[in-house]
Amino acid sequence: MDINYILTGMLTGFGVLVFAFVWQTSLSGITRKVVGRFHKRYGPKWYQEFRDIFKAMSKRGITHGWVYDFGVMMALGGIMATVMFMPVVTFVAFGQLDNFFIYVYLFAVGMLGMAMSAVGSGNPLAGIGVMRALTQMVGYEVPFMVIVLAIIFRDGTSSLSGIAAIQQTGGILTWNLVKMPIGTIVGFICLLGMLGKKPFETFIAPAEIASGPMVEYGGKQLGMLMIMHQFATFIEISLFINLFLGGATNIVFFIIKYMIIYILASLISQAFGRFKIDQVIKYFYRWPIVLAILQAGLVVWGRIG
Amino acid sequence: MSKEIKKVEKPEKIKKGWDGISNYFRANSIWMLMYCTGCCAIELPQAMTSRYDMERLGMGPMATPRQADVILVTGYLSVKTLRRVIYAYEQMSEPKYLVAFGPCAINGGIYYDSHAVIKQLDQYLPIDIYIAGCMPKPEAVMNGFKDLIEMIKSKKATGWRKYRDNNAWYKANQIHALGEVRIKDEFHE
Amino acid sequence: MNSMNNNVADLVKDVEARFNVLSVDYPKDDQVSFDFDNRDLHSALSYLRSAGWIQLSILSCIDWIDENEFQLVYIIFNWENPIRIQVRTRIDRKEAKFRTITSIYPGAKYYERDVHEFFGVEFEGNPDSNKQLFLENWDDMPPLRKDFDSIAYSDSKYPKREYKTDFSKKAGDK
Amino acid sequence: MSELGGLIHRMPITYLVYLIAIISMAGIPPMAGFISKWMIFQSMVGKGMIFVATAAFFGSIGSFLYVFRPLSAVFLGQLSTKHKKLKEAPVLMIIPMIILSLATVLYGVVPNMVLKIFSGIETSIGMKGLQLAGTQISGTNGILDPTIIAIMFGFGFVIALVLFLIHPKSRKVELMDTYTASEFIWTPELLHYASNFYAPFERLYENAPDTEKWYGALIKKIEELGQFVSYSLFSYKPSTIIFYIMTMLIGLLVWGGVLWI
Repeated sequence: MDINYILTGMLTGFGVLVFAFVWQTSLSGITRKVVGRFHKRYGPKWYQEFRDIFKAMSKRGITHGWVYDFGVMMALGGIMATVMFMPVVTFVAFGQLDNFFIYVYLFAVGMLGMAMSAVGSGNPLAGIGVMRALTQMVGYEVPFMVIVLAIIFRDGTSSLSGIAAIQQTGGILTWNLVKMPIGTIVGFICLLGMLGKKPFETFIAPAEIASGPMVEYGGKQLGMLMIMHQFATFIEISLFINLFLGGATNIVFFIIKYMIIYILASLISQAFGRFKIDQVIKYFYRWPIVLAILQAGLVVWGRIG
Repeated sequence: MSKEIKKVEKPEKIKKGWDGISNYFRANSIWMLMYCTGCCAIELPQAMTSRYDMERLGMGPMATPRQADVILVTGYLSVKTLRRVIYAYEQMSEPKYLVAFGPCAINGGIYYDSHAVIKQLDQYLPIDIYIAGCMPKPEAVMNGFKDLIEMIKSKKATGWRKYRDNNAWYKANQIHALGEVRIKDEFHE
Repeated sequence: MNSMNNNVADLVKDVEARFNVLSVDYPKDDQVSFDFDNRDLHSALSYLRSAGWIQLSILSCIDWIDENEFQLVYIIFNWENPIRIQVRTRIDRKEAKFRTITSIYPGAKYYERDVHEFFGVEFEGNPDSNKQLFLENWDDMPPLRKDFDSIAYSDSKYPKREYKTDFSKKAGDK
Repeated sequence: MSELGGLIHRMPITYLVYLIAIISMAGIPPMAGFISKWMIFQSMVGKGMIFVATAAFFGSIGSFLYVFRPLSAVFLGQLSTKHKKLKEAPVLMIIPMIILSLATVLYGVVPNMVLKIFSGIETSIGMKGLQLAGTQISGTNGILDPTIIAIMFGFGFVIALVLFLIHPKSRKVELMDTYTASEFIWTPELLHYASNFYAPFERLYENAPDTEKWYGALIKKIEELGQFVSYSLFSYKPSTIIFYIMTMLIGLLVWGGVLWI
């Protein structure tokens, strides 16, 4: 645990952070344009997301006390730490230390920070929004973790870059997409749940609970939470790529895979209305869990895939 | 009309530097508060959907005043709605803008003689831009938003500074017309 | 449609047989209106309610200022028989008092409160008939009375700046 | 729990201690709970025990849910007027709380201090000890370095703090000035969301068979049995008590084999 190992790790982590922010924000701008074309209209400029974020940061917001600000900083800090661990192509902050469970539970620090500061703002709508986000998290987390259990059991290593490396050995045939198709489907459904895209958007429902936890945010807190949302999306999608699509040998493949997955998720969300929170839970506890356990059974006992 | 509180006509000098850059961002990404107060609000969906597409200008609807930049007073304002508009306006984060649709905000429009409709919104809230038309068509609405963007870029959209500097004057007018802004009665305890 | 007409006809005969109806009127083909005296309005209403007109659609009030009277109009509605009945009565305008009908139509509680707020009619027996309902912080006489001058109220309460430039002139000539 | 609310403004230290406790209980990285959870998950995933793992994953996220509910119902949200004059817990109670939460944080960041003792115990009784290298713990299929995680979390927090400080200061607004669709609400209790917090969950299994009534009936049966026994056997005359003691003694002696030899 010597110092320059940590410092180089931090530097690469910071590089991943900047890449994640720039790439994900511009991609979500492009996706807003694609969705615009979906509605037969032009849609904003591709750098509109940047302008939104910097505009929000430049405004003078309000604060409801120290827990309101501390929670936002804890949320952004936790999510940034998770992004810094993320292996992007060959840049990995800490070689074998990027354990899968770090992503899930360091992500939970971000969620806890945001939940704490949202409810700390004293607005009941935020409380309801946070409750919905947590119930949905229980919904999509369990099947996803069972599928990852299957992958880790088969590959013998829970380090994300290790899993990606194993999938890259034999070109496309060794991708988990090919070896475990059911697992990838369940992973994609849980990815939609994680992203909070349209069918599973109950916790930021603008019509019912006035954008849920984000009710009381304005000014720089809102800007920081928008940055956090971009980082969270980056984590979830690159997690999906590393687990199921075999990571990426060079940056171009990574970008192409990332784009396909994100735009596919956005277009699927355009075709759906918003589920009620009861439907979300019932949905996640019916098919995804059954398929996940089936897939895990195949891998662990049946040794297939 | 409260005579003794003088209205400060010339707002203090706006500091340079950060404001220049942030004005570019503020101009190109205006979030509109989803609070349709009067009848002109029916023109907004047309401005949002495919033919006129407000999102091209970087504008989009936002659910709460905390997140919104511009509040649209669309059409006539009854006394009770004015209380709620003032409360929402004060909850917005600065810098905030206010756009008034139609003649009703200028001189009460066709409801000039009603006991419940205020005549001139300018007495109670600082207005940055008026959009003409008794229910302005979507072209007029888009033109108005374009002008608002120009005003923000050239630092002329300083309604919120006027409200902050002459708060006493505005408050006095509000109390004169509304009795009290925050109601506490059988339905609001 | 003819079943409608004789249906209305025997309804009118039936009501006229029971109560002394001051006048009958047919504002629309499916509506009939009866004018009653103050005293037997309640019995008429309770009879009609038992006859099937179970829903009080609205209670409104008309201000006949020159005859110095208020006219209360109860519109009741029947789910089976599509005839709407207006039951009208006139009360004095000076001390406008009338007995409440919440015992017959409980829903009338808020209508009476509304009529009180906008016309100033007192309804004995309705505990909160004098409470304020829609108008917040109202400090003047009931606004829908004919002798209420709304322009004067509006000018006094909601100030309006006089515009210096005269917009009627053309833009060109100064 | 639903009468409380907003106690963070009166008891901030208790709030911080509770926050550290629930982070550790939910097994979230900077705290000690995460280390034990990580090790359990490592071994569980290594052996591929699917059903136990599903229950464990559900349990871990579920624990995050049910520890968050008291946090939001009791400490956050609106402070009702009758709690305005509450004071912080007495100093004597705060000191142990702080010591324990500092211990949680310390063992979350540098767990090897205590894990060395455990692996020593394991090797002493012949089990394979934990592989500890410096600050790293290596489980069956992965290596965890909690110190680096804590450092990175601190690094992220510092970046967020810098972002927070360089931008314009935000205006302090008291708690009741929240977005209520611009309606005027005066009583804090109306704005506090605490009762039946996870309603969707309860609705999920509301028409499942109600086991409470069944257990209630069972308990009543046991009580009746108890009363029956005490009524029939224990009549409080001294003679019957002496009689029972004698029979018990004889029984013991017979069972002990003393009497009949």
